[in-house]
Amino acid sequence: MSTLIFIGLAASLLIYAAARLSRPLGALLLMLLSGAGVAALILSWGKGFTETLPLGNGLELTFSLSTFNWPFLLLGAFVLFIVSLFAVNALKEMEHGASFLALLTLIGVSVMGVFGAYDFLTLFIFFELMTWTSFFLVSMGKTGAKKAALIYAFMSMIAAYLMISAIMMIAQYTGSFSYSDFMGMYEAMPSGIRTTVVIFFLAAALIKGGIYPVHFWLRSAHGDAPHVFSPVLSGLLVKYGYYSAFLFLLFFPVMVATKAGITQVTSTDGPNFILAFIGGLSIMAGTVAAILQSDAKKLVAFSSVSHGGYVILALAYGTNMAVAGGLAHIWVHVLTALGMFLSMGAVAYRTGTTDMDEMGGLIKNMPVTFTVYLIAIISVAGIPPLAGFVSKWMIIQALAANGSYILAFMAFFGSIGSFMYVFRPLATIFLGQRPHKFKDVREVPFFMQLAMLIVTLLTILLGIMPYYLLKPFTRIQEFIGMVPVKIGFSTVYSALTQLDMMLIFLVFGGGFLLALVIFLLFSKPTKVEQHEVYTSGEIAPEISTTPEIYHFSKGYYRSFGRLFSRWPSVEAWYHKGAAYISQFFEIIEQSLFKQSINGFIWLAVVVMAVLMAVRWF
Amino acid sequence: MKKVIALLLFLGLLFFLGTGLEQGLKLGDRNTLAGKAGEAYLKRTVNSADPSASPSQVEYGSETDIEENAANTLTAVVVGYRSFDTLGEVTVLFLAATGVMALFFASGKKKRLALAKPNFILSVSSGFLLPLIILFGAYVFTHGHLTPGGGFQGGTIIAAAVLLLYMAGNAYKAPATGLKVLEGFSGAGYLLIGLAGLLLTGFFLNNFLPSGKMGALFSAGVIPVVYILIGLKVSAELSGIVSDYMGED
Amino acid sequence: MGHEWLSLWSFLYGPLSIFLVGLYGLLTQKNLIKMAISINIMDYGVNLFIISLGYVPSAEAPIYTDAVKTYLPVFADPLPQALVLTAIVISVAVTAFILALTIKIHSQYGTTDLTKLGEMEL
Amino acid sequence: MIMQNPVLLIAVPLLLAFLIPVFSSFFKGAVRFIPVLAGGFNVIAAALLIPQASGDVAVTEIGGWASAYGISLLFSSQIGYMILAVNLTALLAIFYYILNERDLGSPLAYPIAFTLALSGANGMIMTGDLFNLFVFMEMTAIAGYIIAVHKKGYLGTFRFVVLSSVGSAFFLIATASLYNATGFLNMAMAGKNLGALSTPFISVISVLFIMALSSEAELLPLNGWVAPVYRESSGAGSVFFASVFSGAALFAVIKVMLIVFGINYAYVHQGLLVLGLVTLAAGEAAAFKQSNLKKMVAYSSIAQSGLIIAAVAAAMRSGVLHNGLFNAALFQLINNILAKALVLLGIALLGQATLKEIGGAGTRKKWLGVFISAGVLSLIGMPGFAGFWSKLFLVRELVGNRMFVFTLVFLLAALFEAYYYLRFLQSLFLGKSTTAASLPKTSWVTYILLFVLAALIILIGFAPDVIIRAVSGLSLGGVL
Repeated sequence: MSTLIFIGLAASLLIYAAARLSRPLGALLLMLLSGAGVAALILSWGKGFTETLPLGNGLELTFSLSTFNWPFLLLGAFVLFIVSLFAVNALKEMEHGASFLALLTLIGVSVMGVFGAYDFLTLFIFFELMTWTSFFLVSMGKTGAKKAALIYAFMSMIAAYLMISAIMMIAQYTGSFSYSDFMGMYEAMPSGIRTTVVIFFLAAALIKGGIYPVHFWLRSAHGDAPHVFSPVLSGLLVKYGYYSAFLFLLFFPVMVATKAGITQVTSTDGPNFILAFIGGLSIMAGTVAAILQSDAKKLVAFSSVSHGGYVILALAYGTNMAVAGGLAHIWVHVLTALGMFLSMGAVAYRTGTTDMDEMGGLIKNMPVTFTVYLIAIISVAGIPPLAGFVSKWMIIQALAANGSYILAFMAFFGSIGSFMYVFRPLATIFLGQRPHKFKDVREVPFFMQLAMLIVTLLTILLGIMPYYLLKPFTRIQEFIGMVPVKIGFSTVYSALTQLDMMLIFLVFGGGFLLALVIFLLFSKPTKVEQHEVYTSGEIAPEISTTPEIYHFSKGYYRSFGRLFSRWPSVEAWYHKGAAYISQFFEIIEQSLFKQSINGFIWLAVVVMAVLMAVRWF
Repeated sequence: MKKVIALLLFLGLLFFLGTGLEQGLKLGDRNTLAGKAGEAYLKRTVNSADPSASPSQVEYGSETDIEENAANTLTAVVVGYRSFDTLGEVTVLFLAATGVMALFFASGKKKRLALAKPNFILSVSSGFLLPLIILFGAYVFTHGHLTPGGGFQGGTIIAAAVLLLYMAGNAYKAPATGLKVLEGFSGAGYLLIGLAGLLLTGFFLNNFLPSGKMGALFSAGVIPVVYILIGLKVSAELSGIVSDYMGED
Repeated sequence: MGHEWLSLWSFLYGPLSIFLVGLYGLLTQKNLIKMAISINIMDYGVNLFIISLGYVPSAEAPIYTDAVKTYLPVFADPLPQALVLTAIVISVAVTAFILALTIKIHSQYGTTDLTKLGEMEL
Repeated sequence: MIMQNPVLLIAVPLLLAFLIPVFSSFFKGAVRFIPVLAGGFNVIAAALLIPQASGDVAVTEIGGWASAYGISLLFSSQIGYMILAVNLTALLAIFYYILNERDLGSPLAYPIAFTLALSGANGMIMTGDLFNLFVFMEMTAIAGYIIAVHKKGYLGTFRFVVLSSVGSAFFLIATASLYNATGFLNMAMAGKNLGALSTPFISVISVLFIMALSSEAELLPLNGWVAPVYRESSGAGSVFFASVFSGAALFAVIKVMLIVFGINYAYVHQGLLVLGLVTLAAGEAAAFKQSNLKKMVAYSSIAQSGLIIAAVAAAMRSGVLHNGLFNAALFQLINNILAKALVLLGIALLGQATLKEIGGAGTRKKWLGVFISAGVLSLIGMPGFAGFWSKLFLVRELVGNRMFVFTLVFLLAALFEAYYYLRFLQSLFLGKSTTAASLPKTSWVTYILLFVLAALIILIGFAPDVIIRAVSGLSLGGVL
C-alpha cells in the first residue's frame, strides 16, 4: 500500500499537468485511477495483508488491508470514482480546476492512509493530509467559502490536536503507535488514561463527523464548497469521523474482549448511553435545522448531521443488530449524500444557484437529475424499498427490541422529519412553476448523468438485495468477534421479525406502477404562468413590482421556522465566544506589543520585580 | 503618579538586586584574588598544571619566557588572554562607524556642518598642539604593554586631534575613504596576525613572536603589534564618526 | 559596622543606584536624546559596578614595574578592568549609533518627542 | 588540521568584512559579493566540520590558553547543525539582498553588516565564555541595527537599540557578578562554582540573564522591537532577524541556561517556563489579528521563541534533563529557522504588505506560491513537511512527561497559528487583489534559493530520519 501511496502522490502531479492541458483529461485520469482502486478492492475480497514503511529512527508507518477496513477503503475509492466521473464535465468553468483535481487525488491518498492505517501515527498523518488538502478544496468555492474553509480547518485542527494528544498518551503507555500493542495493553491501562484517550478520540471523531453540537462547520463548509467537492466532503470526509468513532467504540473494546459470540459490546447505560444520546440529539437537531434551510446544499449538509447521528447512535448502542445497521447506514449515507449533492451540483451547474427560493419546475428540463434526486430522498427518508430503509429499519429494530424508547423516538423523529426537508427541494426546485429565466436550462452532459445514474442504480439494487449491503459488515462483526446478524439474499432477520426487501420492492413497485397508470390516464393538469398568484381579495402592493416574493417556493417552511425560532442556537453561542476571544486578543496586543518605548521598559521592570519577588517571599 | 510608581520600582529593584547580589559577591575588604581567573593572569600561570597554586616566577625586567610577558597585566588580559573579546570589540566599533556612515549616507550629498567661527586662540593653537596630541596618542598605544594605556586610549586621543581640527577650522574635512581603508587594513591586520597564530602554532590569536624581556619596549610578542593596529583602527574609526557627524547637514 | 555599610554602599548599592537612575530615566523620559543619555547613565552605573568588583583591599594596579617586581597578592583584579574597557568601547559605539539615529529621526519627523512620534510609530 | 578549527567560522567572515572597505576603493562593484563569499565559506566549512564532530562537545581554545581562563569555542554536531541552518538561511538572505535590494542604502554598510552579523551569530552559537557571548551579542545586535535601518525604519530601530541596550546592561551586571562570585567567566567553570552560592544570589542572577537574553531572543518583556523592525526592514533584513538573529540568540539562551545553571535550579527554569509560555500565548494572540504580513510573521516568530524556550526550560526543570524534549525543542528551532526564512523571502518577493494586497498573487506566480505554501504548511505542522515532525515530537514528549498545561497552551497556540497562516495561504491563492500593482519581477536565481529551502523542508518532512538522528543522536553523550 505504501507503493500505492507514492503512486498517488506522483499521480497528483501528473493529474495536475494533465488538467492544465485539459480538465476532462485530468478528471478521466483520476476516474481511471479510482476506478482501478474499486476494481482491485472488489477483486481482493477476502484477502488481507499488513506492511510497514520504515521512516527510520524507530518510526514506521503500518498499513493493512483486512476484512475490517475493506468496506471503508472501497467507499473511498467509490466516492472518488463517482465524483471524478462527475467532474469530467463539471470542472470546465472552475477557476482552479487543475489544482482542484490534484488536491482531490491527494484526498485519495489520504483515504488509503486513514482507512488503511494499522497504527495511530499513520492514521494521524493522513488525517492531517486530508485537513490541509480539503481546506484548499473548500476554499475554492463561492464567496463565503473562504470563511467556511477557515472554520472548517479550525475545527479539524481541534480534532487533530485532541487526537494527537490521545495518541501520545497511548504511545507513552504502550511504547508504540501500533493498534495491536494498544489492544494488548488496553485492559491493563489505568482507567483514567483509558477514559481520557477514549473521550479525546471520540470528541475528535464527533468533530470530524459533524455531529451536534460540534457540527456547525458543516453548514458553511458543505454549503459553500465547490459543487463537485461537496459530495466528497459529505460522502467521504465525514466518514473519517465515523470510522474513528467506530475504532474506539467497537473495534478496540471488542478486540480486547475477544470473547467470541458477543451480541452486545457495550452497555446501554453510562457513557455509551450518553454518546448514543448525543447521536439522537444530532438526529433531531440536524433534522430541524435542515427543514429551515433555504439553500439546497446547506439543507443536505444538515441532513448529514442527522445521518451522522444515526451512525453514532447505532454504534454507541452496540448490539449486533445496531452495529450492523449503523455500519450499513454509513454506506447508505454515502449513496444518498452522493445522490443529493450530485443532483444539487447538477442543478447548480446549469442554473448557477442553489437557492431554492429562486427555482421551480425544473423537472421538465432535467428529468434525469430529478429522478436521481427522487431516488436519493426516498432512501434518505427511509421509505421502502430502498437501501435507506434497510439500515434504518435495523437501527430502530435494535433500539425497540431492547426497549430504548427515547432513542427510538429520536430515530423516528429524524425519519419523519426527513420527509419534510427532502420534500422541500423536490417541490421548490423540480416541481411547481418554472421561473422565466430558467426556461432554457438543459439536462447536464453525459458524464454527469452517468455518475448520478450509477449512484441511483446502486441505491435501488442494494435496497432490493441487502445481502450485498450487509455482507461486508457481518464479516466485520465476525472479524472482531461479534455474533453477526443473520441475513439472507434479500432478507434480514431481527429478534422481533424479519424483513424481505424483494417482497417489499415488488409490492411498492406494483403500487408505483398503479399510481403511474392512474396519473397518466386521469390527470388533467392546468397550466398557469409563474406569477399568476391569487391574493384572495387582499391588496398586495408588491405584486406588480416583485411578484416572485409571492411565489410558492419562497419561504417554504416559514411557519415551521416560527415554531423553532425560540430554540437555543448553539451556533449563536459560538459566535459570541469568537467575538470575545477576538476582543481579548486585541487587548493582549495593545498591552504587550503596542506600547511606547517607556511602556516596554515598564513591562520589563515590572516583570523583573515580580520574578525576583516571587523568589524572595 | 507614574513617577511615584517608577520611584517605588526603583527602590524595589535596588532592594532586590542589592540584597540578592550582596549574598554572593565578594565586595570591598572581603574581595580577594584567590581562586579567580584574574589571579592566574597576574601570576602568568594560566597554562601551567595548577594555575592557582603554583608559585610565582614573575620577575620584572628580567623574565623572558612567561606567558605574553607584558608588564601591564591588563594589556596581557585585553590583547592576550582575552584577545578574542577585543577582536569582537574592535569589530563592534567598526560596525558602529559603519552604521553611522550608513545613516548619514541616506542624506545624500555631504555638507560640512556650519559651526560658529572658531576662536582665534583655538585656531592658532590647534596648529601647534596637533602634532603633540598625535605624538602623545602614538606614545600611548605603542607603550600599552608596559604602562597604563593602549590602543583604545591612544586611538581616542588621536581622534580628539581630528575633532580639534574640525573645531579649529571650517575648511577641514577628514579624508573619509582613506579612514575607511585604514580601518579595514588595520582590522584585517589584527585578524591576519590571529590567523598566522593559527597557522604557526595551531591556535587562533596565539603569540608566535619572541616574547622578549618583561618591561622592555620590544617584548610581549604580538601584543604591541596588535595594540598598534588597534590604535590605528580606533583612531580611524572615531575620526570617521566625528567626520560623519560633522558632515551631516 | 559603619565601615561595612560604607563599603556596601560604594561597591554595590551606589553603582546599582546609578544604573537604576538610568533605568528610571528610560521609564519616565519621553525625549529621544534624554533616553540616549539615560542609556549612557545606565552604562556608567554598570561600568562602575564592574570596576568596583575588581577592588582588592589596599591593592596595587595590576602592572609590574620597578617598584613591584614580582607577584604580590595585593594586585587589583585585572579582569574586571579589562571587561570595563570592552564595555566602555561598546557603549561608545552604541551611543554613536543611537545619536546618529536620533538626528535622522529628527530630520525625518521634525521632533524627538516620543509622545508626538507615538502615532507614527505604530 | 587548521581547516578543522571552528574558529574559522568566525574569523573568515570577520577578515572579509574588514577587507570590504579596502576592496571598495579598488573594485566598487565586487564588494557585494564578499558576504556571499563569507556565507558560502561558512556553509561549506560547517558541512565539513559536522561529520568530524561527535555528540560530545569539543572545546577549541583560542590563543592557546587553558579553556577555563582563556576563551574557548564549543563544537559538537548539534552546534554544527545549528550553524549550518543559520548560515544557510543567511546566505540565502544575502543572495536576495544582492539580487533585489542592493540599491536601497549605502553600498558599503550593508555588506559589512551582513558579513559581521554572520560572524557574530556563529560566535553566539559557539562561544563558551560569558563575556565573549556578550561581545558577540553586541556585535550581532549592532549589525542588526544597521540591517534594520536598511529601509529607513528609524523608529523601529530606535526601539530596538534602546531595548537591546537595556538588555545588555543587565547582561553585564549578571556576568560581572558571576565572575566575582565564582571567579570565572567560562560558562562551565562558572556553572561548576555556582553550587556554593546562596539561592537569592542565583535567582537574581538568573532573572538578570533572562531579562538580558529576552531582548535578543524575542522573549516577552523586551521584545517590543520585533514587530516594527520586521515591518520596517527589507526582505533580506526580515529573514536575517527571523532566522539568523533569533536562531543564534535562542541557542545562546539555551546554552547559558544549560551550561551555567544546569538542571539543578528548578526555580530558574520554572520562571523561564512561565515566561516562555506567556510569550507563546501572547505572540500567537497578537499575530492572529494582523493583516500586515511581516508583522504577522514577526509575532509568530515571537511565539515560536517562547515555545522553544519553554520547552527547553521544561526539559531541564525537574532535576533531570529530558533529552527527548530538549531535542524536540532544538528540532523545532531548526525547522523554524528554515521555514521562517522561506516564508519571509516569499513575502518579500510578493512585494506587498498586507493580506488584501497579495490577493491571488500565488496564482499569478505559481512557483512562488508553491514555495511559500511549503514554508507555511511546515510552520503549521502539516504532514509532508518538516514542521509536522517537530510538533509531533514536542507533543509526544510533553504528553510523555505529563506536562498537560504546557500541552494545552501549545496546542491552543498552534490552533490559532494554523488559522492565521491558512488565512494567509487562502488569500495568496484565492483572494482578489485590491491593488492593481503588478508583482515585482523575480529572477530564476531567487527561485533556486527558495527551492533549496523548500526542498530541505520537504526532505525532512518525508525522511525525518535525516535531522532526527542529527539532533537526537547527539544527546546521548551530553546535550551540548
